Amino acid sequence: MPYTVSTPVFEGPFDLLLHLITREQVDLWEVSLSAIVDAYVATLEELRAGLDLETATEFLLIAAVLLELKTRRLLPGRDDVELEEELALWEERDLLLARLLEAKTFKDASAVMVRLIDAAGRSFPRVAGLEERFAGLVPDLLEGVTPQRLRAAYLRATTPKPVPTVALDHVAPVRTSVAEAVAELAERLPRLGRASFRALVDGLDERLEVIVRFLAVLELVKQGRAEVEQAANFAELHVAWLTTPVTDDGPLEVEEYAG
Amino acid sequence: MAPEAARAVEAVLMVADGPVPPQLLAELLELPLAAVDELCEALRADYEATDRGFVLARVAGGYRFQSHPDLAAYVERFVLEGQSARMSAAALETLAIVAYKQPVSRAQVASIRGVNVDGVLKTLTSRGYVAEVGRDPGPGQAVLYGTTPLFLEKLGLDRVGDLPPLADFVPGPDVVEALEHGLRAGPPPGEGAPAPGETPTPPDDDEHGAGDG
Amino acid sequence: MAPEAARAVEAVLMVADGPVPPQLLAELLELPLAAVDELCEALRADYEATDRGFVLARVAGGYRFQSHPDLAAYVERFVLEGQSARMSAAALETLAIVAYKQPVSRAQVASIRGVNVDGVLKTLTSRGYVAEVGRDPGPGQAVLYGTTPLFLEKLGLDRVGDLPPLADFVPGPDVVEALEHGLRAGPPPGEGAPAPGETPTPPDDDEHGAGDG
Repeated sequence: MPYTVSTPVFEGPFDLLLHLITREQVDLWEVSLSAIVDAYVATLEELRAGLDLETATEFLLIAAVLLELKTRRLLPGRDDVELEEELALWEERDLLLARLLEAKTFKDASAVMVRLIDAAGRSFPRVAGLEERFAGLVPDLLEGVTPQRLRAAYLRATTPKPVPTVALDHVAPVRTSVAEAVAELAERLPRLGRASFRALVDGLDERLEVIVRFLAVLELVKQGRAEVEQAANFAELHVAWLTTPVTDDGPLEVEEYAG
Repeated sequence: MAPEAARAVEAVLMVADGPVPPQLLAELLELPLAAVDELCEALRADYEATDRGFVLARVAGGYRFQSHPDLAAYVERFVLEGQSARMSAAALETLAIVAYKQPVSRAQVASIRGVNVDGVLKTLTSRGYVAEVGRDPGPGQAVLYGTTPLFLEKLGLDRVGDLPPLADFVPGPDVVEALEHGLRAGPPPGEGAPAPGETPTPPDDDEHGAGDG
Repeated sequence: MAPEAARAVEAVLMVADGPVPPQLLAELLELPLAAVDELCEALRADYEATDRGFVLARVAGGYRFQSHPDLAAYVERFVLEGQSARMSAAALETLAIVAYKQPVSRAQVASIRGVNVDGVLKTLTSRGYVAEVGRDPGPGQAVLYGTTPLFLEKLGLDRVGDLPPLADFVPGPDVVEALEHGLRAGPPPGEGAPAPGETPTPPDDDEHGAGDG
């Protein structure tokens, strides 16, 4: 089986978009939506031939959102835009962002799994089994085994077995809006003062909820209402409520994420 | 002198051909489960302290002896069949989604990855890391996938719950900021024209990632 | 701390499934034969002094770990209570896969069962029900397994082709369950009735054991 590590081959639209956005990380504030959109569309053009319908659709959907965002950015003001249209676009964008973050989350989880696999692969199990002197004790395994029983065992082995469900999380998507999460945090954080992000998402087992909560924290940071500290990669993330907002732009509201 | 029970654990694990569940050890030794776990932990620590070439590990729901990881070079030369090939990034990401979201349907995995995952799931199934574990009770009765004990052995885990919590992988603020910023519609601070010639490095291969694995 | 060479001997003997000739150890460790024997003797004395539940024995021209003779009672219990019950569900499924899919590689069996089958296959081989029947012509040249004449004899079959045909469809778990029950309690409707007296009431056949081994 050809197991190639495909670094520059984009596995899908998220892969590509993540790559395009994060490669600019060195110069965060220079990231240009225009450049991203252009690069995205250019790559899409090149990939076109080799895509299956499902994947191509995903690519196109994202391209559409990106293009719309780009168009919007080119407009001088927003007054002439229908509010509803505007809100719908934000929603699209938030959803795209959430899906990107989810894809990235599993990408990073898989990197840790590789480390686990590599570590486990360095140990080899003992499989020696019984010493001959005990062999006589083993009851004849085929005692009472009929061809029918063997057939049943084969069917059992090849039939999906309901395994004990691992209750890590459940499937039903919970669509908490970022605005709601911001409101909740703005209510909780002043009381806590400072809290780990882990504590803030305690009890949330749906990734999307965690991601939405994260976006809300980010929103608060942007508004100068909270501060985020992280000692190192993978270190615990702490969120601190700022009693005196760094910037004072009036009542707490969620402009970017309205909807 | 080592207590009889600890010696008995050593003897039994020595003739076992797979991980021995602690419940079975408890039954054989007529000890409570907690005592068995304590015994095994003491043995594990003992081997570590005396710098043995093997370890007592808890894998896939049982205890077993295995070679010490830092002696892999010697054992690899001895073990006949080569280690399985490395998995592709697509296969690993798919495996991660199945591991954390199980039981999960193919469509759910595909929606997270944004690509068709039929081929990758088939590969993972044929390698025994993933199996059909049931059917969605809803309409359509989609096949649901989950990980197998072989997956646990492959990762050296006792149970799926021992995977690092997914929350640990939620991207850090820098990444979120970058993504968020990249998709911002309003004019960014210091908006400049994109640098000329900023065409992306095209992937050097066709998109066949969706189907391989 | 234990020297690297002694630890390497421990690691190799731990994963070996039979006695390892000292010549092979000498080769792996790049040491003279006499040094290997010295190392092994030192390890043996060490285990004896620290009262381990296992011994390093010299058997059939090689070294191997085995359970301490004075703990035989526990090992016997393990064989009779644990091992046999555990083995038979796991072993039966493995045997069934080999029987129906032969010639089949270890990896193929593992992928169907979703567990590591090295130990179980070894047991089946040592019982003479299964044997190596060839090598996969493809890369890797995996060993292929098949059933033996002893297996046919035990099942009262003339040849492998006389195994009951598998249904064209794969029945759901409920059907298999019913089938299992039927085989236990008596012939289910529509199933070929087993000969009287042949109706097994397998003491050891538990479908819960399917996942381990």
